Amino acid sequence: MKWGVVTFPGSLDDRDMLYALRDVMEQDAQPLWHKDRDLRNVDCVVLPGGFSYGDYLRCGAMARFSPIMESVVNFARRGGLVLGVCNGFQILCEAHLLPGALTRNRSLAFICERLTVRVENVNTPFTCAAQNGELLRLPIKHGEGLYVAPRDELRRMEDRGQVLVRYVNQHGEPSDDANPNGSMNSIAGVANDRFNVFGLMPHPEHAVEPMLGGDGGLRIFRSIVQSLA
Amino acid sequence: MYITPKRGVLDPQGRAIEHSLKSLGFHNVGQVRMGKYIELDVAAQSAEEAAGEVGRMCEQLLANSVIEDYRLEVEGA
Amino acid sequence: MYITPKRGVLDPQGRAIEHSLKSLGFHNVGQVRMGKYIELDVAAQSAEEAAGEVGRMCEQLLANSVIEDYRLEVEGA
Amino acid sequence: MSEHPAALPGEPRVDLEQALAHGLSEDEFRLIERGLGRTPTFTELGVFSVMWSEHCSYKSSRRHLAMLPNQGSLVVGGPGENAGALDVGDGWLAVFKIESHNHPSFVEPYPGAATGVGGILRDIFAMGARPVASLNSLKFGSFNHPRTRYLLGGVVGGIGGYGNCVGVPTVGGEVMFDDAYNDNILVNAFCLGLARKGELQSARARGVGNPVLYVGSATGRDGIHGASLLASAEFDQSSDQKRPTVQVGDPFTEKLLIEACLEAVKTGAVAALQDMGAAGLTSSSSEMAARGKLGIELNLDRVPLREPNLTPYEMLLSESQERMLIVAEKGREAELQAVFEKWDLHAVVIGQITDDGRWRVSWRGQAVADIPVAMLADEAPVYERPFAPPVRPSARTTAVKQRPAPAEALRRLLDSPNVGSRRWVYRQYDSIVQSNTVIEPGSDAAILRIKGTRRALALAVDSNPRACAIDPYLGAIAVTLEAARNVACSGARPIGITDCLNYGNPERPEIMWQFVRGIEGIRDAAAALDTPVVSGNVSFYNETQGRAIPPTPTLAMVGLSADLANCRGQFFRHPGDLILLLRTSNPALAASEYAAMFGGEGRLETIDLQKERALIDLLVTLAEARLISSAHDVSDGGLAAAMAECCFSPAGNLGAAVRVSAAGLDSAVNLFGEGPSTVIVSAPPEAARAIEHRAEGRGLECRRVGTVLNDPILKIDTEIEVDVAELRAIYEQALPRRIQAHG
Ligand SMILES: Nc1ncnc2c1ncn2[C@@H]1O[C@H](COP(=O)(O)OP(=O)(O)O)[C@@H](O)[C@H]1O
Ligand SMILES: [Mg+2]
Repeated sequence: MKWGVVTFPGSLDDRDMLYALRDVMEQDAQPLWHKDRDLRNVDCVVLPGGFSYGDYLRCGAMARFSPIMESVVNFARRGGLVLGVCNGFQILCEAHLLPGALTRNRSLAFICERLTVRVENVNTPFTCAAQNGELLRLPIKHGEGLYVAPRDELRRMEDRGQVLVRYVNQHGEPSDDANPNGSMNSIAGVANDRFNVFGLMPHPEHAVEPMLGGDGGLRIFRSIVQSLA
Repeated sequence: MYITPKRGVLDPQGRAIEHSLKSLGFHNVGQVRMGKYIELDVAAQSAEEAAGEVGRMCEQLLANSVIEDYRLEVEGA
Repeated sequence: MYITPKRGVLDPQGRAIEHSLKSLGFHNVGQVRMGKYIELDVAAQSAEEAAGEVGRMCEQLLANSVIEDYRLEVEGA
Repeated sequence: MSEHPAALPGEPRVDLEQALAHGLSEDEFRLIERGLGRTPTFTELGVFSVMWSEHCSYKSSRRHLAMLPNQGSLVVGGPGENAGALDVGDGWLAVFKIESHNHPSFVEPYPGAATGVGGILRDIFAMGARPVASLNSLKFGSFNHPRTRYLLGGVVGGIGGYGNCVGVPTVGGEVMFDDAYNDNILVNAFCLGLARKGELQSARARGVGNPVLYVGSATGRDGIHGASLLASAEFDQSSDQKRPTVQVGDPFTEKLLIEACLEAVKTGAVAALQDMGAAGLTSSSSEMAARGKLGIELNLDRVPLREPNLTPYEMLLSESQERMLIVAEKGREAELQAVFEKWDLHAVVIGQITDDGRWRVSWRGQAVADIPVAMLADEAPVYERPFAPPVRPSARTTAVKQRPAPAEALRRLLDSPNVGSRRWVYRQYDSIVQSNTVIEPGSDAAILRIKGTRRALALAVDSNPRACAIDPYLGAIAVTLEAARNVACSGARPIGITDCLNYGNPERPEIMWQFVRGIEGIRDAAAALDTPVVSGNVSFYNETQGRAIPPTPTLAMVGLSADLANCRGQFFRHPGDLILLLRTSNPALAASEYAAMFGGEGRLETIDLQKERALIDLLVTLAEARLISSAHDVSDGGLAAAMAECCFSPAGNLGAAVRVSAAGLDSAVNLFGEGPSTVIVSAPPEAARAIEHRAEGRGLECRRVGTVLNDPILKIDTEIEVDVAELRAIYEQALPRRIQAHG
């Protein structure tokens, strides 16, 4: 399969994503540039973390309008796989490819730390290599990761299993203490209702080598590979 | 133009400000809400035209309707 | 209350928004400045008293006089 | 353009009074007149006043800085360029520097600290190196001071706000709180970058006729060195509009600038590259020309402006952020402009390199400055300021208060804002972006791998103002050694230093004496360790109302490990491991946190540099032989606090049972004293003999003192037996509980 990683002005984890995919996962992955429209026949588009356009208005608000996003939206409508991490998640929400929005952490501070998420639904291309309820150690690093969605929408999402990962404590249960940013329902990542677009705040690309704090992120990349095999 | 968090959406910044003000001794403050204020010049024939234009900017870019409300004010130049 | 960057102080937010609007095809926008908008309830006898109180809040906490200007508007309730 | 520059309409008259108002002395003003053979114009006067300021010219410190050793087999570039560079093997160079942003951060903590980070990054990528790690050293007043929380929040927010947004991980630093910094905080920012060998970019202009490109943000009236000018009524005629303003950072633009500059350097079309730091356009252009012994010509009409109607004076002195100057290879400017356009940045030809050794500036068809380059960049007066020890040494001896029992003292120390966990701070920093951070903040030193190799770099930054206040010479040695030990405990060999020297007013002989003694200390320690000082920064005038900060040299040490797998953190790892103590001399209560809290006397032990060197060597060898599981340097809070820290493993609490009492050594001194050097090592029992053997071979004391326990209990001698979870809770809460204390 082929991966494409988009670089927006202000993307930061684009190089790390390429490193994780190419050097660790030994995948065919190539950079995509925000001013281009050509997705180069990739099978999965990744929107990486960072501060696109400085995130000066709202996170992800401006990136959504870059030329490449037009192609990404069409690609997603045709069922193509799109993964958004951190700022990428924010962009996907702004582009209405995912429901809800991400707002300022309830502590108002940027938070960088490793924590645990629980996989909530393994019947998706992004989680099929994981066990149901599996706990993954992943790092977060963001200032605006508080997930919100209208109540009724949220209920529908929960019913359909669109919440793919949730912040949990050491016993594997969601709790206020284990919720780093105040997200509704401890949501760490959600998929759209067709399950071909997935956004999450934790960074799987920063959890691919035991030496660098663990490899829980491999589950997600392997799922994608497996689903396309 | 004023962009404010929708009612019902958590406004941690507003809450933090309220808290700080109270601890500074301003006991008569009630709820604080914090939003954005954007000032821009638009070349337009009329106030209506300008408002329409800015409305479109808000819908498209400046405000996110999931979490924010907006309100416009136009001043002639 | 409106808090805006002082004239002459770099306003990267405003600049970025301007840039985005233009690239969205809003060619008639001029300079954009972005600031904060804070809405708060104050229990006070009169509009003057409320304004005075909020002015003090601005000086002490809400605005940073080195880089920001502020402006108040009072509405009776 | 051969005519002399003339006064511009409306410009103030230039005379001695005006020169004094610009902070120049009478002698300096006469020197300028003599050098030019005429009276400078107002614009030129402004230019001289910044270029000859202490900040730009190092006029008080230059002579003494020459004492610092800056040569070594790994040194590739040193003082003179924007940052120092060391060869770290496998074709890589480490480029690093530290710089102060004290005053701006005190006035405006968020933008002040943020622009400090931005500035040091530009020094690094100006060398063609990609910035890969930031560290910082912060000094605040005590929590009793009303502004401390505000300053702490603003500074940490600013460092994170900028660093997180440019994608350079902040991997370490230090924070201290002390009354001595109530009115003058310190914010020192360090950055390290990596460049390929042979691709180091110079800031030395070359090629007569080569075009000069201005790249990055547009110029505004930021930070124009105004204080003195505001006093000039004439200048202030158009009032508000001309007020010098605080610099605000724009990290998004900086990120684009990093990518664009590194891409530009790769084209080979860049002859010289320099950041516009203090005195922006003026210093960057004149320094580049001076290094190349050439001249330069600038046309201000082409400078991108953020607001209309800037005067030449303002354009030349503006300190707007996120700007760089490039000397391009003739004919290749379009190639460079295309790169900057790709990143949506300005890139404008504003001048060219000349052969006449003059710095010439024109505006609206008129000459506004014409000065010999050398006069600006190299010929600022150099002062031999008088120095003398103070009549009465300023040792801060505090009366001994009621001393708590050891277990209670340990709890109180772990609760001290100077000992407790720094997590509240570093949690706000992205420490993992770029995928190189092997040891994250929270251990003695940060470890970064160099991708594609087995190599790793260790980074630590340290200072010890309390020791420096008692003895500026021994204190500076202690600081250098501590930084080296922190690196060596992590398993890397210390290879180079950058230093930030924060002192008071150098015109006072006792301050100058502190400064000179500090440099002598660093010199002697650096020589003993074989670690050259390849870059640095001096910050004088850190005083308010005649009260100077304690002498605060801040040292950043870079270490190198040939094999990442040898690197270690400070935390115990395996229950059953033996715990050993390596010691070069007895600790002392002088300058300790214990003495600051409970009183104590004030003399530092002398330091045996050969022994200290032997300890560093031993630590590196032990790591290379993979004999040890962990190593932790004893510093703030002494041995007991360090032992507790070893138990606070990120993977979960462990315990320890040790007997550390030593004959003839008071137990409080032993448990809570500080000073070179004690290191706590843990190792599998079967390695103990080999460790002792190597220590003996170097004449170092090595004692088996106990074992690592699975049970989270800390037992020290018969005096301390406490639950590690309790200690850890105290340690973790030390900062948060104070910060939250008042909203
Ligand atoms: N300002 C800071 N920024 C980032 N990390 C910090 C900062 N201050 C301290 N740290 C980290 O916290 C840990 C403890 O710091 P410190 O007590 O000064 O260490 P030591 O005494 O071993 O030199 C170190 O890992 C250090 O890098
Ligand atoms: Mg240490």
